[in-house]
Amino acid sequence: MIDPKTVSPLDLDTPDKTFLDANELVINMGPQHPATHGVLRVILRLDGEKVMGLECVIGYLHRGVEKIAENRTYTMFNPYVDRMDYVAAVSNGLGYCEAIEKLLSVEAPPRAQYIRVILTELNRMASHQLWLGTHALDIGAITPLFYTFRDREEILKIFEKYCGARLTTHAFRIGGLQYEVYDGFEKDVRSFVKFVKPKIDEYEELLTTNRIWLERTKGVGVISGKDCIALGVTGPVLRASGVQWDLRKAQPYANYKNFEFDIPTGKNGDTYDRYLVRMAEMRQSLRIIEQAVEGIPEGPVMAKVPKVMKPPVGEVYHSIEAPKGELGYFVVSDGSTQPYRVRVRPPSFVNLQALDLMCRDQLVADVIAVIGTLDIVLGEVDR
Amino acid sequence: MNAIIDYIQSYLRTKDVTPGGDGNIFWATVYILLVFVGLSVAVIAMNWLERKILAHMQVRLGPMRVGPHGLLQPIADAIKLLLKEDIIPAEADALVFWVAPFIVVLAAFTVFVVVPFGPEHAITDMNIGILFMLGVSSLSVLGIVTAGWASNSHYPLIGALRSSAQMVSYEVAMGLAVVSAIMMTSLGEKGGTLSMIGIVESQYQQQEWFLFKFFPLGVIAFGIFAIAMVAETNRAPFDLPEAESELTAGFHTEYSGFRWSLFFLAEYSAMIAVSSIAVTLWLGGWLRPFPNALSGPTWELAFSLVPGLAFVFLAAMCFYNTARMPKHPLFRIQTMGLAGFGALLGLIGIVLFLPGVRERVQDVFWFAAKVAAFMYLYIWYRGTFPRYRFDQLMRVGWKVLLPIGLGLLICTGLWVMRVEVWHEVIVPAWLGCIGLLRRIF
Amino acid sequence: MVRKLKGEHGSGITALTHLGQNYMEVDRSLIPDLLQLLRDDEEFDYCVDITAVHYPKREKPFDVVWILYSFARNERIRVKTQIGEGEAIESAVAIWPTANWLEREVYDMFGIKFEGHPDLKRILLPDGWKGFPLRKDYGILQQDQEWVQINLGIESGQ
Amino acid sequence: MNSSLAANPPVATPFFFYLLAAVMIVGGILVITRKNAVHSALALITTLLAQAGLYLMLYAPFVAGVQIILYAGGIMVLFLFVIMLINIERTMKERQFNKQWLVGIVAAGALGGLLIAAYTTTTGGRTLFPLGRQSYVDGDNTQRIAMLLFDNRFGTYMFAFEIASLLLLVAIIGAVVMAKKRI
Repeated sequence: MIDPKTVSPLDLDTPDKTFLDANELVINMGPQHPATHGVLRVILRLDGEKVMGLECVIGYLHRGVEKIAENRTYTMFNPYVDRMDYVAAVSNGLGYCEAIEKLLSVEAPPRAQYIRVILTELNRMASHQLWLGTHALDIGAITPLFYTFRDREEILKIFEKYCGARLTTHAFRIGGLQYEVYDGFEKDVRSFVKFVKPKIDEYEELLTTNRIWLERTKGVGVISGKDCIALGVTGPVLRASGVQWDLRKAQPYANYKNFEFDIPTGKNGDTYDRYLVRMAEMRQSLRIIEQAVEGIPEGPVMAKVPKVMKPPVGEVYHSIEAPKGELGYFVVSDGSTQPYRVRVRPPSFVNLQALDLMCRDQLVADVIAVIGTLDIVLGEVDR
Repeated sequence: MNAIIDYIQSYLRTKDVTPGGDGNIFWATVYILLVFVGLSVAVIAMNWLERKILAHMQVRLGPMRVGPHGLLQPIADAIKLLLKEDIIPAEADALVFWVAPFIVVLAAFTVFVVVPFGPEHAITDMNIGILFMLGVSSLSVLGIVTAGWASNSHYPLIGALRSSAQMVSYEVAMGLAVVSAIMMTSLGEKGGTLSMIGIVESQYQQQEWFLFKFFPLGVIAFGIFAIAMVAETNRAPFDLPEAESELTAGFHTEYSGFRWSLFFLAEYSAMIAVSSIAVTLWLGGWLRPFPNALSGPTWELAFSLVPGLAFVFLAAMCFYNTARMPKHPLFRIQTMGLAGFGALLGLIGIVLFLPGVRERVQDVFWFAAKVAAFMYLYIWYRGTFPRYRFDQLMRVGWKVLLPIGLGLLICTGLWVMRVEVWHEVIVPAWLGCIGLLRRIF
Repeated sequence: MVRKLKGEHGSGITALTHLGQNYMEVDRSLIPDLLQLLRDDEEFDYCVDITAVHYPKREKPFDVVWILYSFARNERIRVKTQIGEGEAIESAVAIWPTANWLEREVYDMFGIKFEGHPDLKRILLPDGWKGFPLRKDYGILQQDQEWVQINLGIESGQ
Repeated sequence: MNSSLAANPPVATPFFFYLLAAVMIVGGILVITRKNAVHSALALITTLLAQAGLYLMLYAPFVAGVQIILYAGGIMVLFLFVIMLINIERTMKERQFNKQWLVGIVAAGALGGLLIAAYTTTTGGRTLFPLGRQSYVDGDNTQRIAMLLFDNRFGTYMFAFEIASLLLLVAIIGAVVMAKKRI
């Protein structure tokens, strides 16, 4: 860490190393920087423009979510998880609710499961759209941002109509859903799917074959599948490196086993492949939504759970495939109304660890592209 | 007193006063004022148009609140910028910090001294016109470098270094393209010339825009220039010095208020300046379309009516939008403003129809229309392209544009020397060169 | 699998299942070898998470938990061990590089030291912070007043 | 400005000459007296631009244009580049290179004397720089330069010209070799 206060005053006796025979330059990027997606601070060691190594300084957004959990009841903590990955709040809620349901040994009714899947996949879509817009903006294409935000707005409208909130939705409850869906929910979702399909082609038209986009993303931030596994990197980043692994298929939760979809993978593990994988994932999400909206069964949306939840003593680890990777909850219960310990396994936090490896020997401008392609949300990194 | 008035009247009546001619100080002064005012208006209009066009490309509306369809937005911005506190950072080198924006603006405006808006519409005509333009526009680098250095801050410094490296590199390719166009002038009646007016006249005499001359050499030269000029002016996709996601705002990060607006002014007038060079060298400058093929009084009349028609069309669009404004008391002033603006445009259009005016103005109109097309291209690039990385930018400049430019220069030279036998040789050889280059890079 | 491991290591391992999830409670002394073994022989090549739980009333107050996953077997397992206050435990960075930040976070929140960790320092909290917030004796409103006053120039962060 | 002296009597020549000359001298003095290297460079740019103005007054617009492009626009940018990479605060605190001021004054005085002598002395009725020989060939300044360089009738400067460009090439390669440790 470099603290500006500790920089020594001008020393005239030692030779000046800032010119010609300079080997290394240490620069500080962030925490207030337009391309760090929040308050990430990266300390770069440079040789000219080449990155020799970097160190992430995180924690600027630390709110002690895990500590809060120990001081709230199971139900009270539910809205807090939305504030971690705030662009994919629904996924966070799904993971938490399912973890507690497992601890309580209850299962949400099928109708609730279907609606959960629809909302979660819509949220994955929204998260990927936000990623695409900001990532393209970092690389200098300003227009996709507005296209994606226009279409994301439609998703947020559906969320708003369903639960009254757009971003931090608190959509799910332990044991199912609090509310039945509003009239016309299916119609809204169907028309959204119809609306957004050509829009994805539109994004691709702007970027996929754009020469500059290719030059900026191909071969940038390469990471192999082996390195991904060793570093615990999950989600689209892992899949773009050629590992066909998706928790929705590998260890199906909710009722994902009822739906047909593919796991898109890449080959080279570079920024371009990650872009393609996420674009394909958006299409797969639409496929799941289409199937789910056709098959919503009738029935209750809430399982029988006690008003005051006291799960039996024990512990459980439950993870889901969030838009950014494996989102896990490790919950320890001591039989009281409050969780004894909640550990969140945040995908962004673990994925961010790979930044150093991915940026080695790349140029400074690539660091920005790689931060963008990792798709981190600082709320989740710092919790 | 009477003598002076007589002198001025006789001066005004002289027909043979041409730009750069003897004793043309009066008209030069008039044109300096006209160009200065026109350029400021153009920059203001460009500001509004860029925001509007970009917004519509990006499914937004852009400025809508200040005046009808945001027409007064640039004026509001200008007032805001002038009233804003002008901050000079404590650690900055105050003198250099103060001087830098003036260097940039001075360079950007001085270029227009030799821009020919018409055969008689120019401040002056120099026999080294194009050289003067390239030279003076290269001086704006100095302002940018000193601005970045004087801010005494990291991002501006990196932005300034990037900017100057980029401008110096692309100037080379730009120069090569320009030289190939100058070579083409030697086939005109007067022989080779560096004068901006002479270059356009040469295109008229050769009955061909240099864009289509020696196909495909003219197109290639124009292509090189069109790429290099975007890099010269630090615009997307070569806007690395101002790369917002990397360097916040590049060399003018620390500037605010009036001084910042000078950079803004300079950037846009530099864009107009390089577009004028491109228009003059390859697109026939002030020449209307088909000046040779479609000549004769009927065609002359038809083409001279176009400027007026264009303004009337704009006025009609204004009235159409006036009719579409919401019928609500809150919008009354806006609606009236839009109608008034339409009326103003229509009035200009009608004035342009007048016989005395239309002949004099049509040159300027065609020149401005061609430049406007370039301005639209600039905005279009910004809406569609991501940004190049610095090494890629340098590679494009030095390894692609420069070799192509050199080859182009040789080919043009040979062609101009009337080595007609080579006609069958040069084109295949040239295409082969391009193929080879593409293979290598 | 567990039986095989048990055969090799004796009574240090207790295999358990709760709610369909396998975990084993392991003696502190077996830790680095067992983790190495799990990765090399049992193909648990993906370390999902490393965390800890604080039980202040116990003699050895900390549970350190490794959550592992095997791509080949599509299987999860949790390894738990108990360590005492002030005790250090071997780092798993050499086994799974991902352990780097995860262990730093455990150190940050619980004060458990990992031996052999390349750069064990606070990750989420500021470097000079005193106290380990996820311990049960750390109140939810508690903060390092001194740090806040010196570094933020305010009386209190609350 | 495209005809000869006689057809185009100069406008206010003495005034502009003294103005530009004064700017040059002041600029030159500033170059060597400023401690801040960037200020020196800016003063040097002013000097070079004033010099370009003097060329224009001599009806040598081409030389003036080249002066602006090459010196003011090209070389000075490189100067500024290098200056920026050096730690300015450091150079401001260092002593200036003025230990040899005595020798400097003597050399400058001798050079000045030589120049004055060269312009005033006549040998055999001929001055070293005779007046009235501006024009070897017809045509404007640009063409004249080209003719002088390439036409054999006027004694070719071609060889000297090429030698100069070769020297520059050598200098460029040398700079690359010196600056770059690994290529």
